[in-house]
Amino acid sequence: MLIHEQSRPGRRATAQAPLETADHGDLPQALRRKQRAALPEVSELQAVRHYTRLSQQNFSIDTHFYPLGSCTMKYNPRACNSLASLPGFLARHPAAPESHSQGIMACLHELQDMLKSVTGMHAVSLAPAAGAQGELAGVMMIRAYHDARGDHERREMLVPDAAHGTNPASAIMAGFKVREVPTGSNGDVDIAALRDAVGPQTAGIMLTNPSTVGVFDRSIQAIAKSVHEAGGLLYYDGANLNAILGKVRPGDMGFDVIHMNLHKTFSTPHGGGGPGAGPVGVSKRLEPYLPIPLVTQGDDERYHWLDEDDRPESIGRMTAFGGNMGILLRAYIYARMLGAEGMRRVSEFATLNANYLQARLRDAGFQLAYPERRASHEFIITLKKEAKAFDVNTMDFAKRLLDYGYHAPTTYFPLLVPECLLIEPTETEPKEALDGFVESMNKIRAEAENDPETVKQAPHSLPLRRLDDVRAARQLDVAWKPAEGTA
Amino acid sequence: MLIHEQSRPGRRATAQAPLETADHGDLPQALRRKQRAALPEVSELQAVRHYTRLSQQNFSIDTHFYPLGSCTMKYNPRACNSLASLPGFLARHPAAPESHSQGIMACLHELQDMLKSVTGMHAVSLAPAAGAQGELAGVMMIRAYHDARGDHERREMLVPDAAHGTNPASAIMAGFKVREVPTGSNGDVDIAALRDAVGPQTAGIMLTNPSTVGVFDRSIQAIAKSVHEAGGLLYYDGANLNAILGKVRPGDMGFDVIHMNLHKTFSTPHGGGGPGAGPVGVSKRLEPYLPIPLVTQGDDERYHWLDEDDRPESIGRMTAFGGNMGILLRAYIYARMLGAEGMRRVSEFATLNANYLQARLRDAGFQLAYPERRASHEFIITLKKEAKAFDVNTMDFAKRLLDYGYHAPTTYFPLLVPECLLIEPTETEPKEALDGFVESMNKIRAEAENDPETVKQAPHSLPLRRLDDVRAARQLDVAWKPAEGTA
Amino acid sequence: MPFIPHTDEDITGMLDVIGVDSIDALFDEIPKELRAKELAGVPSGLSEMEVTQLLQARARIDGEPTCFIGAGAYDHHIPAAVWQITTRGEFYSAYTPYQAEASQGTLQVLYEFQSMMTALTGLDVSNASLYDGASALAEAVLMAVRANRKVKTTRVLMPRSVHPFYRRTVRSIVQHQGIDLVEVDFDTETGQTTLAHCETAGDEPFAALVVPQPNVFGVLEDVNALTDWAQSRDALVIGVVNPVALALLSPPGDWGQNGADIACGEGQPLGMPLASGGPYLGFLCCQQAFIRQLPGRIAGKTEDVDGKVGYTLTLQAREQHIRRSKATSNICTNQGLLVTAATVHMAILGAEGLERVAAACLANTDRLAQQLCEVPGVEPIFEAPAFHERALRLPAPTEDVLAALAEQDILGGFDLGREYPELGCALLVCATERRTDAEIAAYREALASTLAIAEAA
Amino acid sequence: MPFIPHTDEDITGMLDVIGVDSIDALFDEIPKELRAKELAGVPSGLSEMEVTQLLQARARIDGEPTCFIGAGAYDHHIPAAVWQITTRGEFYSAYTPYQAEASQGTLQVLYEFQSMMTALTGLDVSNASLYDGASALAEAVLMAVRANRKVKTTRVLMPRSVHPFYRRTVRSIVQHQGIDLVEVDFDTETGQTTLAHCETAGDEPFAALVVPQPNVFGVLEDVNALTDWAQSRDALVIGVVNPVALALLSPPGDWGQNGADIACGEGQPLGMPLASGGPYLGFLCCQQAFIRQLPGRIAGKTEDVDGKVGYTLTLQAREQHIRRSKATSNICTNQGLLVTAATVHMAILGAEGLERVAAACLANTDRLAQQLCEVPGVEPIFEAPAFHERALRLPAPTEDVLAALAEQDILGGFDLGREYPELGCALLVCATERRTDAEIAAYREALASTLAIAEAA
Repeated sequence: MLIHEQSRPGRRATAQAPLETADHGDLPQALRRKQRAALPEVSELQAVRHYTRLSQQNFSIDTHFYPLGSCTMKYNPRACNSLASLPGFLARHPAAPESHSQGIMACLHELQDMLKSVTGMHAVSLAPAAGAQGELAGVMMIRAYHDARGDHERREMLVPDAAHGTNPASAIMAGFKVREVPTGSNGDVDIAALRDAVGPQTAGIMLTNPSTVGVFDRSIQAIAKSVHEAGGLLYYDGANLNAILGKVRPGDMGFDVIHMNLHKTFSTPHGGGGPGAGPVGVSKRLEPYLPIPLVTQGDDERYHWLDEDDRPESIGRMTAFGGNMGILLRAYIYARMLGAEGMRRVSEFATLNANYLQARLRDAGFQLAYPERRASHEFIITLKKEAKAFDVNTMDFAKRLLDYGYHAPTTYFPLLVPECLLIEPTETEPKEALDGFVESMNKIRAEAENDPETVKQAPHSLPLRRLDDVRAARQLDVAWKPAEGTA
Repeated sequence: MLIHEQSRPGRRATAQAPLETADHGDLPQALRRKQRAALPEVSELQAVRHYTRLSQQNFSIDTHFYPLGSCTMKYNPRACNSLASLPGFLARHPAAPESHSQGIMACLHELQDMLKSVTGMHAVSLAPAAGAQGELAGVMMIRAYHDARGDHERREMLVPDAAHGTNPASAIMAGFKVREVPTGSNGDVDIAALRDAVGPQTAGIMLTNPSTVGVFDRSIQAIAKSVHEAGGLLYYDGANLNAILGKVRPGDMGFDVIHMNLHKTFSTPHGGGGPGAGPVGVSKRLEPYLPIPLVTQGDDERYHWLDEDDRPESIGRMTAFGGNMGILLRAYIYARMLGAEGMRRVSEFATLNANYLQARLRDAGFQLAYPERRASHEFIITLKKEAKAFDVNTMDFAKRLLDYGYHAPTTYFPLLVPECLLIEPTETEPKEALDGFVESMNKIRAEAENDPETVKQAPHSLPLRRLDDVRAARQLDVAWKPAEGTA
Repeated sequence: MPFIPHTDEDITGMLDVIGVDSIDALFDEIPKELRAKELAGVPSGLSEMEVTQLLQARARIDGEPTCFIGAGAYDHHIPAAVWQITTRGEFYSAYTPYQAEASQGTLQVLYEFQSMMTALTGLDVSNASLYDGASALAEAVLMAVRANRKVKTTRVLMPRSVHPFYRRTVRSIVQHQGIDLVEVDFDTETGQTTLAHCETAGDEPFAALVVPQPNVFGVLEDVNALTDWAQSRDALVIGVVNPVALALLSPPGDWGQNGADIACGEGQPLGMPLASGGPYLGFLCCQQAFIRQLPGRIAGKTEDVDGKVGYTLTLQAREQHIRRSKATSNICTNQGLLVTAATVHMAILGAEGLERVAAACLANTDRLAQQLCEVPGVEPIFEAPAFHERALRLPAPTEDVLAALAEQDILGGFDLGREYPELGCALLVCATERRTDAEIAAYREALASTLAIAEAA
Repeated sequence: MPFIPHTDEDITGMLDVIGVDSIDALFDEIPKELRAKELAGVPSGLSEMEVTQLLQARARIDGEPTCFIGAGAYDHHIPAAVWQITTRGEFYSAYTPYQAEASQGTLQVLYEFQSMMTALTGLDVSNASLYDGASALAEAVLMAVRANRKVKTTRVLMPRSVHPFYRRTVRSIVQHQGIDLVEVDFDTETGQTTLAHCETAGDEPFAALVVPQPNVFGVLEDVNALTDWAQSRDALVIGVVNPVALALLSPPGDWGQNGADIACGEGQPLGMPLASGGPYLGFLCCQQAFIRQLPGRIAGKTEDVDGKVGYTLTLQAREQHIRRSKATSNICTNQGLLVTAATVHMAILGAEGLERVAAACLANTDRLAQQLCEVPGVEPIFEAPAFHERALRLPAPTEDVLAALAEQDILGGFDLGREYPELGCALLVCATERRTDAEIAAYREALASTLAIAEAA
């Protein structure tokens, strides 16, 4: 039941608003609202009960193993939440003067430094509000760089076919044309095709390494050389940074720009789909273009903002107030708890868990997409065989996993592998969770063989059975409306 | 699965302890622990996941209508929790000097004053840690009073047969003998029997009014007169204070002592069975005996503690540090949000809800225990008729209610009404919750008639079906133990 | 090992199954010369206790100043229940609801949020949020250019009375889409964007007019006239609105004859702490006709195979993960956690509660402006009716005055003069419902003494 | 109406069903003359915002002093997860698990808590908590007198080295049960309760000996000798223990030849904030033989009709709601919410984590005592090994020194001299794992200058 359906006209059991309505008689009639908005009218208890019960209908890291490939669903330390919520941090206005901002600016400055160190980049801006905005900032800086050199013909951005959809979409937002580069059968970029693709029109290439097919591209140095020699720049999509944290640095691989998804690698809350934070790091030649604001430390040891005036070549401001500070704080706290040694452990154990799970599934007879490769922090299995044999597809497997108490891995991505599951266990899951997942996959395959309808009609144990996506799109209903004449 | 069963030797994924073990080599060997305690060894994620999922197996006010008679399960405002958890309050050591305690002492002093006002008593102590401890303190003060007067023969405490079990148990703890007084068929105390019972041996009487049978004892003035004339004192069990808050005051009814259950009337968290807080209020003649500490305000407007030295006749200290301050703060915050007008509304709407629910159930054909009486904030129905006709008892009804998403009312209490449900909806529930409850009761009765096994085997929709209490008591297992030779 | 559960036995057993000797061997496909040596800029790990002590100290040193700054972020009371519910693990640690059956909590919250935003804005549909108000305006501009079928142009009229940070953000984001942002000036007497100012943009067609309500000065624009004027010229109207103000003000759907086409804004006043500027949430609503041009996630109602009502992400064909380079936007995430907070916030306050908050802000800011203008040399800059901000002219440089006030732990407002030099020493002040009479009086006193000293100097 | 959901329509409809005209009519059985007029001492209601401002101000005025007081309540680090989980509505707003099937969350937590407490104390069984450590000791005394079948006496030996607040609480609670509490002195050189002191209680039998470990001075008692001595005289042994100390110290179940019979103590160090003294939790454990004399709630394992494992309250026949005047105690509630916190706390820290905390407290207090004793005139009072408290002798009145330190926002310790005049100017200090080297150094410096001034005066 919707909260709106629990509403009764005139109900208001709240202590949360001022006890009386102040006079606002001076507001011109023509600009006033004629009728109250049809917001729900419920008591505080009703609201608390409704949303508490709703929350229980979610799978989440705090309740379930959630091996959603490419999303790095690892434990979000509770300390990050409580410390970022200290009253002093919550109450600070974004336009507060530097005199009243030294505490948070110290955190931000140290975070910039840590991110520089761990990515091997020259400078970092924390401004982008999410990964996709970080991507946009990144490709905009590439464009700004070429434009500043008068190199206006470089309008083509190379993107591997396995890339996240945000990559081409961001490139388009920055005014580039997108050219796809194929992935070889071994999972690495097809280097020959790449060499054919580069040229004077090449602005750069957007890469994830390890890639979205779950392997580390061994020819990264050759790729970098090829693109750089053609005059292009290398963009690093930080989606998979968790796989190499502290082990390999994008800057050392030759990348010129990187964005990071703090809600992945730095374990800030996923929150049902956000907020994210997408800091960008750059090599020295791109530093002037970083989005503002930035934090710098003066000779007096005090922190200062750098804004439009200080950075006239900046690509500018990505949000009104310069970024998702509360998320940056959480990432900072997490990074401080990890330390250098902890960061390295992240990638080591994420990789151990992925390779173990890959080996167990392979041994159980599931087909790996890249059987001869090491898994990075994630890997792909393809259910092509099962789909053919039992007429049960990947989505059916995914839905049936829910019945067994596991969130499904990412399905049907990357697009180039048919009937695929992209599986990322992350470093915070114990071995028992991985073993339980394998056991469930085995059971589901047995069911697919012996009782396919059970799998095809899954889930069975959740509050709802399988939902009709087609109906949702055809009979669009995206907002509750009051019955005619009531609101 | 127990958290212990998820433990693996050597697992420790925590940032919560010091990163190294400090030297403690000076501890004498003979006094040292030989083997580590068999506490679970799990990661932070495992602990968070385990207890988050466990929590979801509870009914609670935040998730369900919970009409548990005599327990006043009303909404616990979330502001009380967050404000009582402000760092300044949480960090204060109980032995901190008054110079660093004025903030909380101001709250406690005002709470004492508000409780005095709302109960009509002369003085209040916040010291008792729970209702039962408040009862003990109350009867101990009665004893101290008689003893101070040299009236050592008054060793008998009158207790109605409908009283909470804590009443006779507390009286025994204070060294009294207990004499039961019967309840008349109209729900009021049998006044003739009371008159027979009082005498020079009478220390006092422990009463709840409205009583546990859900009615206001109309002869309270006669009772008070009778007991007082016999030289006894009147003790008010505050369990049902919610029913009369701001409408009638125990002090005005003639009571000499009262305890209050703040987790009932003042909506502090029930917490799965505690903590409570059980302040006591007294008439002037009992003031010297109040448990310490108390808060007083000096001429300098500053607050001071009164302890053993200031109150030499006090019955003493009930806990090491003088009470459940965090709970008292929550009650204070709630009381300030209610204000005088809000307190009166509490009893008005608690009574409205109870009488409405009583009328609806009566109209639906359920038998009221006291059909001619107004309900207070609670009332009793007896399922004697249904039990006989369908061989389905009150506990079966209670368990089946769980399937319908309602916590069961109190069953089989008070003891004097057979097959009874004591139903207390509280003022914070909307009419729809009450209507839904009636509908479910009707359905269950129909099931009892047509399909009694469904009711007798309920619940069906919860994670577990009906639990075997007898087995729990016969094959006692009250703690997990490591397998031999492992811990 | 903080956050990592592996025992030595686990590690050995797992390596055995994989068939390697060490964890390091799992990185053997990475060229040796690329392997990182050490992370010089990253200190050693701290325990939770140590990091707690550090952060408590950091949070403390910035003091607890009294805030009279608004300018796009507002210090409202947030009911305690809002974040206690929002930070429940099941909301906090869930991801995008790709598996609808396992995410009904989040999905229903999104649907309810969309419903509430359409109720507040008076428009038909809402998305499930964007990053913030400024980036939402950028998306609204792009959307309007795509959606306007009547005129094919990339010109968009952007009044200067729109918050300068918003205008800059829009410029950053749309700069490579060939959008021509045409600035429209405001009347320096009233602070309003008049039709006359709009007309100066010339006769060429334009795709959309942006209409802020209230505008950055707190001043109320004549939204009805602006809407009708723009629509009469075949342009779309994009309202930029404050959701709390909408409890009192005419919603974009009611503007002019036909209502605005698109509305966007900053959701922060709906239950988000100031938190130095984020995370907040941008909202974006529109008329039904434009739904397929709406960027961002959208939750829709549907049924399961038994006909039970449920919710799912819908119209995903617009999005980047399906449509890639042809998507309506590159945006991937929404601000799910903030949407949850906003939804609980609105449910608890209801329309009447929001109205009371809005009225209290209005009254407090009126009182603040009145009292500050009693200080010699301080005067209101604009005449037109306003919501909960006021632009004041000072007799001394704003920057100096603000610095002097800050030393007394008063954040006196937003320095308007930096952005609008033509206004001289201009200060934008705001007093939400949280500001008490005593705080307002203290501000007045501090301002008076500060200016007296300035004059004496 | 805060917290009350009734609309006017609801009220009218409900009164109709009841058949009365007004809510007031529902109180018609109450004699008119008893009806309350007004609540003079209760001010008008405040909004949540107003009460927030009030409480924030109240919480602020008491400052943020550095705490070196222990004396029964300890300033430990509490993992952030502990209270975020504990305050989840399903734990926070549930009641006593009377309906076991609808309360498995709470019941399993109680069972796990009991399991953890038996592991820490080395005893067979634990109840599900009592109010606090002091009242738990009172219940332990009553229980021991009931449970001792070998000697029928109500004499209980109570060392003066037991916390004075505990001894007073015991006296308050048991005073009318005819219990004879016999005080036993301590050795003023070592701070220990020796057998010789015990012997002074005379040859008459006694039901139990109370053994604190560590005792109120932080000093470690020779628990093995005391246990064997008491049991050789047919008395039971009641250990009063600190649960964090038990991570390093021999558990009561291991004391002497046969182990203590009963152990109790204060659970506050297991995840409860100082919070001015409560709510905390008392724990009470015992050997299997005494389980039926154990007061308070107990959760037990059982099965449902399908054989699935579940938990339920058990042995309720001991309790007041069944047994009424013959119950083992009048206690009704336990401290469920605090049990939840303690259980999560122990699960997160584990035995090794607790051990590290204990060792850090020990080391910090050692360092603190050492540094303070470098101040002229300050010296340790006792020689025996100690846990995380130290008794120091000062060259000036403790009360004055503490007041002077408090002015510098240092809470210097607990004034022992008030309770033990024979110790002179005595101060009990404690430094938990949270106290930093800098804080300890600052204390030393403040103490030195305070004493220098005192001497000069």
